[in-house]
Amino acid sequence: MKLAVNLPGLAMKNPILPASGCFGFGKEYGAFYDLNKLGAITIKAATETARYGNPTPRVAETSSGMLNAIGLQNPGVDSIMEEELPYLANFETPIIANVAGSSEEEYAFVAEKLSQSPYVHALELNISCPNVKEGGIQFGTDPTLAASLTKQVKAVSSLPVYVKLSPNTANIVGMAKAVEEAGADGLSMINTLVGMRLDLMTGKPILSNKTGGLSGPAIKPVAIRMIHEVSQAVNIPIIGMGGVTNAEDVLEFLLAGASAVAVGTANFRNPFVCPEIIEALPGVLERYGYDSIESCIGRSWNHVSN
Amino acid sequence: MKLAVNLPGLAMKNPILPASGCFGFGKEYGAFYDLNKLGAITIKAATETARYGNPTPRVAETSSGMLNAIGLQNPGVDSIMEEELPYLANFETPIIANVAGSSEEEYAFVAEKLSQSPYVHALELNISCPNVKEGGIQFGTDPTLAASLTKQVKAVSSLPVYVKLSPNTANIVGMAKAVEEAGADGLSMINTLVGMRLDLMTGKPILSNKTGGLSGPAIKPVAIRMIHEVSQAVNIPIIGMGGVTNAEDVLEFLLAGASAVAVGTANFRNPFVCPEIIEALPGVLERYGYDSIESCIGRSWNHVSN
Amino acid sequence: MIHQEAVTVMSNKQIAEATFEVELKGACVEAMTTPGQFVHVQTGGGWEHVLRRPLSIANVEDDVVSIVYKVIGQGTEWLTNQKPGQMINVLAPLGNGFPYEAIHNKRILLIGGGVGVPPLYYLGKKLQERGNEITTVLGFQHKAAVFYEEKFQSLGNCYVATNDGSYGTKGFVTDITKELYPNMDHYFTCGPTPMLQAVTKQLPIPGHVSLEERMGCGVGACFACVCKTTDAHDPKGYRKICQDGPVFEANKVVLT
Amino acid sequence: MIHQEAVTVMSNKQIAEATFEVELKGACVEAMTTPGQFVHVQTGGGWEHVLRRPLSIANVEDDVVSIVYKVIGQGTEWLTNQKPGQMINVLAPLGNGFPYEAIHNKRILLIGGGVGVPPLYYLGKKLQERGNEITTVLGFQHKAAVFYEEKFQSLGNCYVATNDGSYGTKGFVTDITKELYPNMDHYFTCGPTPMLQAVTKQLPIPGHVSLEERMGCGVGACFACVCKTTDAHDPKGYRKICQDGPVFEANKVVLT
Ligand SMILES: Cc1cc2nc3c(=O)[nH]c(=O)nc-3n(C[C@H](O)[C@H](O)[C@H](O)COP(=O)(O)OP(=O)(O)OC[C@H]3O[C@@H](n4cnc5c(N)ncnc54)[C@H](O)[C@@H]3O)c2cc1C
Ligand SMILES: Cc1cc2nc3c(=O)[nH]c(=O)nc-3n(C[C@H](O)[C@H](O)[C@H](O)COP(=O)(O)OP(=O)(O)OC[C@H]3O[C@@H](n4cnc5c(N)ncnc54)[C@H](O)[C@@H]3O)c2cc1C
Ligand SMILES: Cc1cc2nc3c(=O)[nH]c(=O)nc-3n(C[C@H](O)[C@H](O)[C@H](O)COP(=O)(O)O)c2cc1C
Ligand SMILES: Cc1cc2nc3c(=O)[nH]c(=O)nc-3n(C[C@H](O)[C@H](O)[C@H](O)COP(=O)(O)O)c2cc1C
Ligand code: FES
Ligand code: FES
Repeated sequence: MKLAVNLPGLAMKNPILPASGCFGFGKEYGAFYDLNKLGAITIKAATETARYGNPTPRVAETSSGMLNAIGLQNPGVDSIMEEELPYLANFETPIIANVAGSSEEEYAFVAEKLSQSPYVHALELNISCPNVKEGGIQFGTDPTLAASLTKQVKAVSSLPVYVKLSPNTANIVGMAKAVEEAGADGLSMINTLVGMRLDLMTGKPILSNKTGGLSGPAIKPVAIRMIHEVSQAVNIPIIGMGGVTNAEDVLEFLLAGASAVAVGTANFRNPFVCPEIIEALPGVLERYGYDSIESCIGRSWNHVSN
Repeated sequence: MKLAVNLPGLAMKNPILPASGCFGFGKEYGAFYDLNKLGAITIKAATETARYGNPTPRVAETSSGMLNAIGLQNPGVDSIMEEELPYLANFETPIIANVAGSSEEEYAFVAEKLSQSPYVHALELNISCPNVKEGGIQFGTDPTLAASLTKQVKAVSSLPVYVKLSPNTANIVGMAKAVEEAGADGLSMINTLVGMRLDLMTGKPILSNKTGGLSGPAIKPVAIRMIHEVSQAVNIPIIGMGGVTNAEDVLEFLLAGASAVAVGTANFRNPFVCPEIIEALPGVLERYGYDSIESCIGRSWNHVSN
Repeated sequence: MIHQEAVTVMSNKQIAEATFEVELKGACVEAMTTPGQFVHVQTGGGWEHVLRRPLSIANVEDDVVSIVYKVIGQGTEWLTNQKPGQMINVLAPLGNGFPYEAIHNKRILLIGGGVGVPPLYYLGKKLQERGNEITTVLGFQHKAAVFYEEKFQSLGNCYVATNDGSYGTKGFVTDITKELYPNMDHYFTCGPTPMLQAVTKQLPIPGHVSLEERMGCGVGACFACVCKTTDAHDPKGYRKICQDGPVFEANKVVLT
Repeated sequence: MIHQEAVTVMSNKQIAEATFEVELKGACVEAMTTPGQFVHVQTGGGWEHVLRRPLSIANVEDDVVSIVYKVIGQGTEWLTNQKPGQMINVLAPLGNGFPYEAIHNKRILLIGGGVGVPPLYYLGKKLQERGNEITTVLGFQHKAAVFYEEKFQSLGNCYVATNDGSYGTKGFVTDITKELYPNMDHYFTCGPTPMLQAVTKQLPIPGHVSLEERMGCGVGACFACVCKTTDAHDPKGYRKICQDGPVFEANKVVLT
């Protein structure tokens, strides 16, 4: 079974990659298994300078999901390039660097820097982080802002740019087309839905940031719907994500129209989830009558007589 | 423990009511328990004439949730008034009639008719049904359309009007304020998120309508977040809903800012869920130190030093 | 009267490929007098599975009901792990069931396919008690999937067809029923929709079909499970499979 | 080396109000040589609970680890239903643990509050083996919540405080430690944050605190569980409780 897929900048030996923010800079899960097994690795968001993020508590569990409000904690782009990326250079797995910021200038600054790293193969523009006061999601819910930001980043970056879309919108297709038009090489979707949980003891939100991003199996139907719609409307590939826990879920994302599939929250429950999915994938594809990744992509709407 | 709450048009002996579309016109669950136990009853959406709805399959399960695309099947407003409402007149429980349509005129027609029924105590404007081609959600994602519709309906209806909001929007507060300004007496929130599930065997969506509305515990954090935000921004009461399964969930909705709490999907897993919640509620309120429903409402942001 | 009850697993064993038979004991079994009715089974702990699973009554002996289920997805997978002594929450009995009470001394053809087979066994027993002559035709994909053949043989003649010919006649149930039906008065059938379509098309004698559809409530409140009626003058134009069915007179509802 | 393993429940019994002790047997227990480390426990079937629950190692005997847990929400509720013979998936051992190896022949004060008590027992055992003199002060809400008092008495003197005075001294652990600390060389404490704040403020002697925070991954990848360092010149300014902790030198991290 041929598992390889080729996306702009990413020659992936299989379509599975960890999602940004759920895999640190690789070291921790590298202690569990050989990171060469992965199709690619998305690292944690980088900003211009170090950020501490939000006060704790930063996570809360919900039914089949979780909320997080990490708030883009990271050591800053320079430190990431010096301290974190060299470890990942030990593997042949392509690296996607997640780019965040509070302003167009900050995004552009970080993107330009990361483009210069020999270890980074593609950028992922995080315009959908719901957990920071400035930037993040405001770019992700306004197509004009998103398109302008994409253009700016494309102008300064030599690497393919994937724009990571927010599901907190009434018109995901409009957003996707706007960033495609602005030059995006691919899309990542979906980021988290904005949610909240209250602590019944105190009556207040559990997260100190009050709201957080909802991820995990709870949001999978929203992700599948959005990818199904967007993949029919754009001509750039999609890295799909949102609630993936097993190889059957991966097939569902491929059928919906994703070309590669990222796993986030599931790493926390099962640190081996990515290699286990990769191992199970050929059998699952076979069981449902597919002989390659390509043959699945977009089958829910493509080449299928309805 | 005083469980009673008073909302426009609704003198409720407790804050618990079934959500529209999940309780038919009451008869089926009336076979399980005495409907007088309920704080109110929301009946299934009514349209001008009978509708068959979407082809089956109409439901699919997801992690801690389900998708539905019933498509507003109903016998039409006249038949509802003649055949269904008289049964409910046997109970002292106030009735909320859910109003749907494909055009402003249809909404107004149905609302005007239902206002004339002696058995109906309030209207719920369903501007958020994701499962019909025309009307429904398009009114629910455009504040101008929603406000205009609310005004029209208020003009022809003598009953309090609750507008049911869709969570498929980037700006729920804007929507809430628009309909409040247009004269809404209350809000119901949230309706379902748009989602999809694919059948791995066929590669196609399980639902014949392709997309469906996501309900159940999976969406509770989204509901809590939206109610928390909206209840601080408007001065009309909120009937909260989305994933409620027990009395603790009810308390969480009250703390978020809801004045009454509706139960939808949970009825399917446990037909006695409403009376069981009502019975458990005083104990749960007491355990967390509350001595009435009123004392909980909006406590997550009100009267709490942060 | 519909009951919600935590019933006790008495046994739960595999009887064919991916097919299990579970025996459940509880007070609500007393009400399960009508074959063709179903049990709406809560699966999973917590609320991860918000929907119940509809499964037919395959047999009743005293206060124990048997259910035969095929492992399809998460819910039936969970069921396989329930051991004797554990409790399962059921809502039952649901639906109308087969109208067998008034049928006496007739020649009856039972036609079942796959997991449509189980409810026909309880029906066959009830019909036999009423002096009817029972002939059964069962269709399965292949030999490993066959179950309950001997049980039906104890009621009368039983023919089996498998798609690949690995057991019994190669082909479909209709390859067998085409020879049998001229000597029959009435048929009852349950199975996959294509089979029901073929059967109802083939057989000119009176019959009843039992339908399947994805369900929400199971009790008639959510309108998830409707099917259209064939009669253009029917005032409603539809029926709820969970409440008005799952059994309908053949050719009165549209099979899709 | 962190292991993921399905370990076997040996026993699981209530030892105080809403408080249970579970014994788990598995190969990974061999690696649990450091008190203060924790076990990240998968709860629930399926994926309804996407997060594991961090629970401290309370004791190790051969290849059996004991964990004492208080029933708080869904996960710990689920744990109470796991019977001997059932398997539980754990990720362990996690965190740094208490630095006990180099401590010999000292006068040690252990201060535990509520479910912060368990890890101190395993620590006390290890410290006693190294010739240290152990004094323990435990704080609980009221009498019904008290556990492990005799276990600590077997290590040395053990004092108990309850908030309402229903057992031992009425008040807080600090009401007891204020008398004891002048004769102590080092303290180790684990419990609710207000207690840790009071203890670290009160005691001028060297000490270590074990912190709690809501966790995601438990292994340092998600940044859910950070705390700030007190040293303004610390290059990072923060520590991850799951990976760099949960044990820190007293006054080196900000308690919030
Ligand atoms: C009236 C009736 C009687 C039935 N009797 C039997 C029986 O006796 N034995 C048996 O093996 N099967 C029977 N079925 C089919 C059975 O309900 C499904 O196979 C089962 O629900 C699948 O559940 P799952 O959790 O394993 O599958 P999943 O795919 O994980 O289920 C997800 C959801 O889809 C629903 N679903 C999936 N497939 C079907 C289906 N074919 N029909 C209805 N709902 C489905 C489930 O109920 C659940 O809500 C019957 C169905 C109906 C409507
Ligand atoms: C390093 C460490 C060691 C711990 N050791 C013990 C111990 O030995 N015994 C014990 O009883 N408790 C201990 N706790 C607290 C324990 O983790 C929580 O009480 C438990 O996770 C609650 O889970 P639940 O499912 O019952 O509650 P729920 O509220 O349903 O849990 C929902 C989510 O919140 C998290 N959560 C809730 N309360 C806490 C809390 N106080 N701390 C961290 N996460 C929380 C859960 O882990 C879960 O992710 C420890 C916590 C940490 C961080
Ligand atoms: C703890 C946590 C941290 C995250 N951090 C980031 C981030 O830094 N940048 C980003 O683009 N997405 C981030 N995400 C979103 C994920 O990459 C992913 O889009 C989302 O969680 C949905 O996938 P999942 O359901 O598999 O987790 C984060 C998610 C979680 C749970
Ligand atoms: C099967 C089904 C049918 C529904 N039909 C309607 C409807 O007719 N009108 C409406 O306003 N909402 C309808 N809803 C939405 C519910 O009233 C409710 O807003 C939503 O399901 C969230 O609540 P829950 O998670 O408790 O189900 C329907 C929901 C379901 C599951
Ligand atoms: S399943 Fe709800 S009406 Fe049939
Ligand atoms: S819990 Fe993930 S970094 Fe500590």
